[in-house]
Amino acid sequence: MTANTQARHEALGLSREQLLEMFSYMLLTRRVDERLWLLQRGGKIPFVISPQGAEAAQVGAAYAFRRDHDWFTPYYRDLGINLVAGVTPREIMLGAFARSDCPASGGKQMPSHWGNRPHNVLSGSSPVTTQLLHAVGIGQAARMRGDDVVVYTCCGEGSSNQGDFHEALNWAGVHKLPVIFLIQNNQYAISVPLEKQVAGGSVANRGQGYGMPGIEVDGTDVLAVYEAFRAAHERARRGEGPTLIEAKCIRITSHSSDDDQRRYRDPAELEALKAKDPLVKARGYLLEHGLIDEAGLEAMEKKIMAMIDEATEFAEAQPYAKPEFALTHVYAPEQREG
Amino acid sequence: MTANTQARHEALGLSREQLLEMFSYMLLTRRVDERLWLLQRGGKIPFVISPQGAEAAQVGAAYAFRRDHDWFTPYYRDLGINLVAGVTPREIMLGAFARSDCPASGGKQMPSHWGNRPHNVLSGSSPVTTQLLHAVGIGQAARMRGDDVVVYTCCGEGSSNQGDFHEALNWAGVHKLPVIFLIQNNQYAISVPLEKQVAGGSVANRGQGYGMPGIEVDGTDVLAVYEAFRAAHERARRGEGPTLIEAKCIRITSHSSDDDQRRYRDPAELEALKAKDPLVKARGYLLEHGLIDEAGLEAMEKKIMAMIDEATEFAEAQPYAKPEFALTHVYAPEQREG
Amino acid sequence: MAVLNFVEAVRETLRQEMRRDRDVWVVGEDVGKKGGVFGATLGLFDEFGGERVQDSPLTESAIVGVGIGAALYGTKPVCEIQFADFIFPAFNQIISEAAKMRYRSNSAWTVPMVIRAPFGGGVHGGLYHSQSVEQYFTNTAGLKVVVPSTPYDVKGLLAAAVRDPDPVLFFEHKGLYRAIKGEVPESDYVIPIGKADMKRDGSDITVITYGKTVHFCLEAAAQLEKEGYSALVLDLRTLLPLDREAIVTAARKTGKVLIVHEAGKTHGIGAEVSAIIAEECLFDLDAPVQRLCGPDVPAMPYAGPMEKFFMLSPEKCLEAMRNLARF
Amino acid sequence: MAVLNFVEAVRETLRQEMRRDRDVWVVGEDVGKKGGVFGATLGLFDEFGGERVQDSPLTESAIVGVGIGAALYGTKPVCEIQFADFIFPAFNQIISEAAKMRYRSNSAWTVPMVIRAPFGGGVHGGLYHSQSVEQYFTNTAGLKVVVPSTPYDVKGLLAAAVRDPDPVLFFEHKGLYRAIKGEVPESDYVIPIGKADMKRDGSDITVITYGKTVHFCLEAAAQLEKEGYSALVLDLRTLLPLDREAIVTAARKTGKVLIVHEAGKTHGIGAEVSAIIAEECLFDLDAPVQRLCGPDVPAMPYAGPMEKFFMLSPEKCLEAMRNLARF
Ligand SMILES: Cc1ncc(C[n+]2csc(CCOP(=O)(O)OP(=O)(O)O)c2C)c(N)n1
Ligand SMILES: Cc1ncc(C[n+]2csc(CCOP(=O)(O)OP(=O)(O)O)c2C)c(N)n1
Ligand SMILES: [Mg+2]
Ligand SMILES: [Mg+2]
Repeated sequence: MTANTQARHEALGLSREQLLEMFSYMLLTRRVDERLWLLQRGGKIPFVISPQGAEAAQVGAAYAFRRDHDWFTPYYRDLGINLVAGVTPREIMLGAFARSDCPASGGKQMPSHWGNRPHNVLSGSSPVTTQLLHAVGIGQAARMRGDDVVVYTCCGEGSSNQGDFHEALNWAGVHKLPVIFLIQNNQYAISVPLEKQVAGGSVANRGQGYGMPGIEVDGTDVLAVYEAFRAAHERARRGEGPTLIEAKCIRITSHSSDDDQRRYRDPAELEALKAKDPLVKARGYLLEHGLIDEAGLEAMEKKIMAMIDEATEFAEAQPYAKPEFALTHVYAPEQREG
Repeated sequence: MTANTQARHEALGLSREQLLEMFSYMLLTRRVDERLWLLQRGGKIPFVISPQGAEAAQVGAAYAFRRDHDWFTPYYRDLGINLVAGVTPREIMLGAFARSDCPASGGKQMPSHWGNRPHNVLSGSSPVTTQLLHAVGIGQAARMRGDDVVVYTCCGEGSSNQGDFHEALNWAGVHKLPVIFLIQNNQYAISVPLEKQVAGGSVANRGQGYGMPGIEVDGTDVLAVYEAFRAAHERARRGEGPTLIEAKCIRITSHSSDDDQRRYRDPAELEALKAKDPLVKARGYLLEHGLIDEAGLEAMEKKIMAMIDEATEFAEAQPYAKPEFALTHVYAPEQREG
Repeated sequence: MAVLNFVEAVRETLRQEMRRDRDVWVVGEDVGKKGGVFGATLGLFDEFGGERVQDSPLTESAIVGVGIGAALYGTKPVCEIQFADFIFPAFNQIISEAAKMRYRSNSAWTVPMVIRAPFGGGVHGGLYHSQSVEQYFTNTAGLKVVVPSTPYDVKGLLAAAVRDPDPVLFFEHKGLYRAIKGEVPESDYVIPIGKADMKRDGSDITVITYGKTVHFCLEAAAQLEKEGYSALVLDLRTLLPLDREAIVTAARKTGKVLIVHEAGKTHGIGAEVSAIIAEECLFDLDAPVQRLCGPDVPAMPYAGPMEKFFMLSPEKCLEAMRNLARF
Repeated sequence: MAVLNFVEAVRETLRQEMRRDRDVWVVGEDVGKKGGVFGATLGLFDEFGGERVQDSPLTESAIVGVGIGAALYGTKPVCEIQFADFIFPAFNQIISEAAKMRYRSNSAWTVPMVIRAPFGGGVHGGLYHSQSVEQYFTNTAGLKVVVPSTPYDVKGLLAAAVRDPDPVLFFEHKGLYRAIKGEVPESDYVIPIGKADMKRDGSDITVITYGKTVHFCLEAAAQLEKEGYSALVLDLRTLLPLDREAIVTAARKTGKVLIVHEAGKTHGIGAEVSAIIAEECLFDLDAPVQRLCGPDVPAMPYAGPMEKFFMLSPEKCLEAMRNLARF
């Protein structure tokens, strides 16, 4: 079995170092988020929305893209995407504290609305699913310019029922654009369960209606996600067009810090999530295959926690934008005619 | 072959009388439309949008519904649906002439926007595809009331790419509502051909993504359409939910009287349409199976033309609504409190 | 007579209307077991079941479009849009369909539905959980647009909305949900849509407002009184159709008018109110018609200091009122 | 210098801009081989090919949403919405995304795109091919809204729109497309967005308008002159941002103001113009600020007599102008 499973990452062409890096991104994603909850519960920040349970999906996906070359139009849970794309914990914390230097919005937006120009990570809004069309537009423009660019975009399974999903997949399919659509299916849209959201129960199934592969993958298995994305990325670069990937994830936390999922989910259901935790799974794989030992994991934890401590302290110490900054960046500064 | 094909309508449980009635509705649809073009070319009415090439799809579909019991939210080409639902040529002509007595809108709307309360035919707008959601809402309300009602709704293949299509099919699928979605695929959305509209090339294929049958049918074959609709209607009444039916039709005329399709379609392509004319096909079937003879057809033509002449004259002689009627029906008349 | 907060008044009115009429039903995201993200439907799922308190897919165009169909069939849907900011995907259904159905069919087809949505800022919601959207709808005849400011008004106006034969947009300032309490009769009553309410009489200046800023202006008026000026505060309550008569009467009474709203100033509700006054009672005015509104920026920022800068307050209202009184 | 009609001016400007800048491209329904339902892109497909003159699927939210993405990447999409009435499915993309992108990202991300749409009535278009929709967008800071009235202005303003770093909605009155001809320099020029234009000077009354009614008012002004009154006609040209200075100057000049537009009166563009005047130059006025607008009904009816009743005309403008002059 060891030989067999060890073959998995090797068969995917991933070195030990790469796999450890993937894991450390997953862990970083989790630990940053846990810190955000602490800060929220402590009254230091007003809001958190969490990637917990989707770390494997996000890191596995992002790892298939070329940093600072490909483009990302992520959704609010995509902390892991941002980190792999090159956004730093400091930058995340600046956003959480809504500080002036936050590269996403200088405090104008809620946390997790992203935006990082140097890393080609688009600014997001709150109305769900609009970013899928932006991804298609980026793909279209890159194609026109002759650029070899692949675009990541994502939304939840609830959000995939919005009209913009349909229009985006159709357009991308018509033009065979280099866009990969990820649906992080965590079974809930706030309190509304999958069966009240998605007719037929599968988002992946909808892919073939747009003439593109619709692939379902275990979103708690980072290697499975990476594999699917690598194939989709290659397909996109070959000019064969878009792919729809549905990653079956879990939602460990409540929808956000404004929600209490115990109101609509059974204790037993919540308990059962623990067994599916993508971090537990990935950690098990690493240990099982002797890729790291407990001490190595400990060291990794330490490094990550130090980074988060530093980022938190740094960000908290930064100032807010001035109140009147609310009036800025409505239009480009006045230009001369012509 | 005769025995074989004769079996078709009989196997469907259709009597000779019923089949002749279906044909006469197809013929009526064609002849009313031809008259409208004449009136438009003669400067008597400003606008026509045409069902030519879709008569079999429309009559075959409508014939599976229960008149004055089931509900219809048709699209602009659905003259045949309206006629089978019970709307009279007089009423159609009143709409074409935008006369005050037009039951659809009293002249407020362009022709072919429909609306006939006694026959459960909904009023339509011009922005495409919105009516699919109304159909779903009707299905939902009927279900709540415990009414055994099935709803017809329709749009073109181009319009099926609108977000509202996706939201409607998904909602109907989630609740297994008694709605039948017809896509009249005539290969064009004004000038834009199927391959630039529909990724993957098939609307029917999208059905299974919503957990419902997606059925493709020859829309120039009235019996094939009727068969598909009858099955879908039964399915709906059994509580098994919605069906998506894509009828492959042809568009014989330009998109509307404002369009000239010679600008974007080859002469050869236009010439080839003649062989697919649903009326020629149906007429051939009737003659081949000895269900009617030339004299019978002649008599049918005469009767229809007389009806159309009468309707045209009648409608033309009716007055317009008064100019100030433009101010009416904005809100319900003032009510007493409570 | 019970003392309810604003959101409780919404909930109890929905309950009353659903008990009164079997055809009334509620549909929206998370309205079921969760009881809505603000608790506006809490407990209704238990009382009326999942069909009449229906969790919808995450699709606003469908919430409204399905609502329209259901209203056409004869039921009375009360659609909830989770945040007013998310009403735009449903814009086409509201403007092209709900607003025009009666007109285009000469009342053969009508859309008696209610669309409820929480709006407004000051709750750390950032750009997309703080917007005022009423001004996107008020230029569309065929719709009615209601914005209550007190629990008492919520009940009377929401009951009226549910019973109205036309589509009503019912916008609830989320900053009032828990902040404002008031007496609400248990008896069944309605407040007619289209009537403004003088929340305070006065003789020196007239303040015309609606929604949360009604409370700011009342607070400011109380302070201003101590300073020797008397302010009339008119709560518009309905923004479409506007109560022209009440506006003109209130403007004439003092000759000095300040219009206050949280939404951006330019092309906002205040513009029409001002234009009505400029049209009808120009020669009764002793001062230019003033507007105190949100700044003309795309939406409200999230960070505390910028949010505060954006929001109106009793202090900002007082200052503008004082300046006008002294004019 | 060539004499072009209105729609030719649109087309030639698109051609000029596409020749000037390889990143400019056109996308919309039927813009390719067919050349658009009004011919605004006729011939461009042949010159620039199907990628830069791209027939889109029948999906307005995507036309705008894809345009936004393409603009973010650095290209310059000019999106055509076939009729302004069909812009509502794209409303969310316009209001939530295009308008707010620069603001929310502090200009890290910007959306330099143009959305063109034919609007207006009087062409037997019925409810859904006649609407004026400009007032749905003018309360959203972050957008620019332009409505030209002459071929000369079309060229200068459309060129400015294409080169503008922010999203511009460019509304063309379809009733002008073939009805209005004018001299259009072949040279490259732009007219700054945000500047009104005095189309006629005058001293007795001020008429403020835009779009097709500019021509009605000019015709009426010529007639009024014969009757001994001199009318100033100000063409707003840009509705967001409004040219406050030009409005105030024009209002002060005569002290009598009539605002004219085809769109419905209540909560329309004229409301803001009137409010600006009531705010800035109340004491310069000799008459109430008047508005002559379309009726407050959901949309324009189809049948000839009702359509005519709805539409403004030189005669209706003349009557209102004469009444004001005599006030
Ligand atoms: C258009 C729109 N409607 C409603 C909301 C409120 N909302 C935010 S997240 C959410 C649920 C999303 O569920 P899903 O797409 O499954 O993503 P998940 O949060 O589960 O990852 C809702 C309803 C929104 N942001 N945008
Ligand atoms: C939302 C919207 N956008 C654009 C139009 C203009 N328009 C009317 S019909 C049509 C083409 C429709 O094509 P299809 O759906 O294939 O139906 P067909 O006319 O071919 O039957 C277009 C673009 C419209 N009516 N509504
Ligand atoms: Mg989810
Ligand atoms: Mg078609």
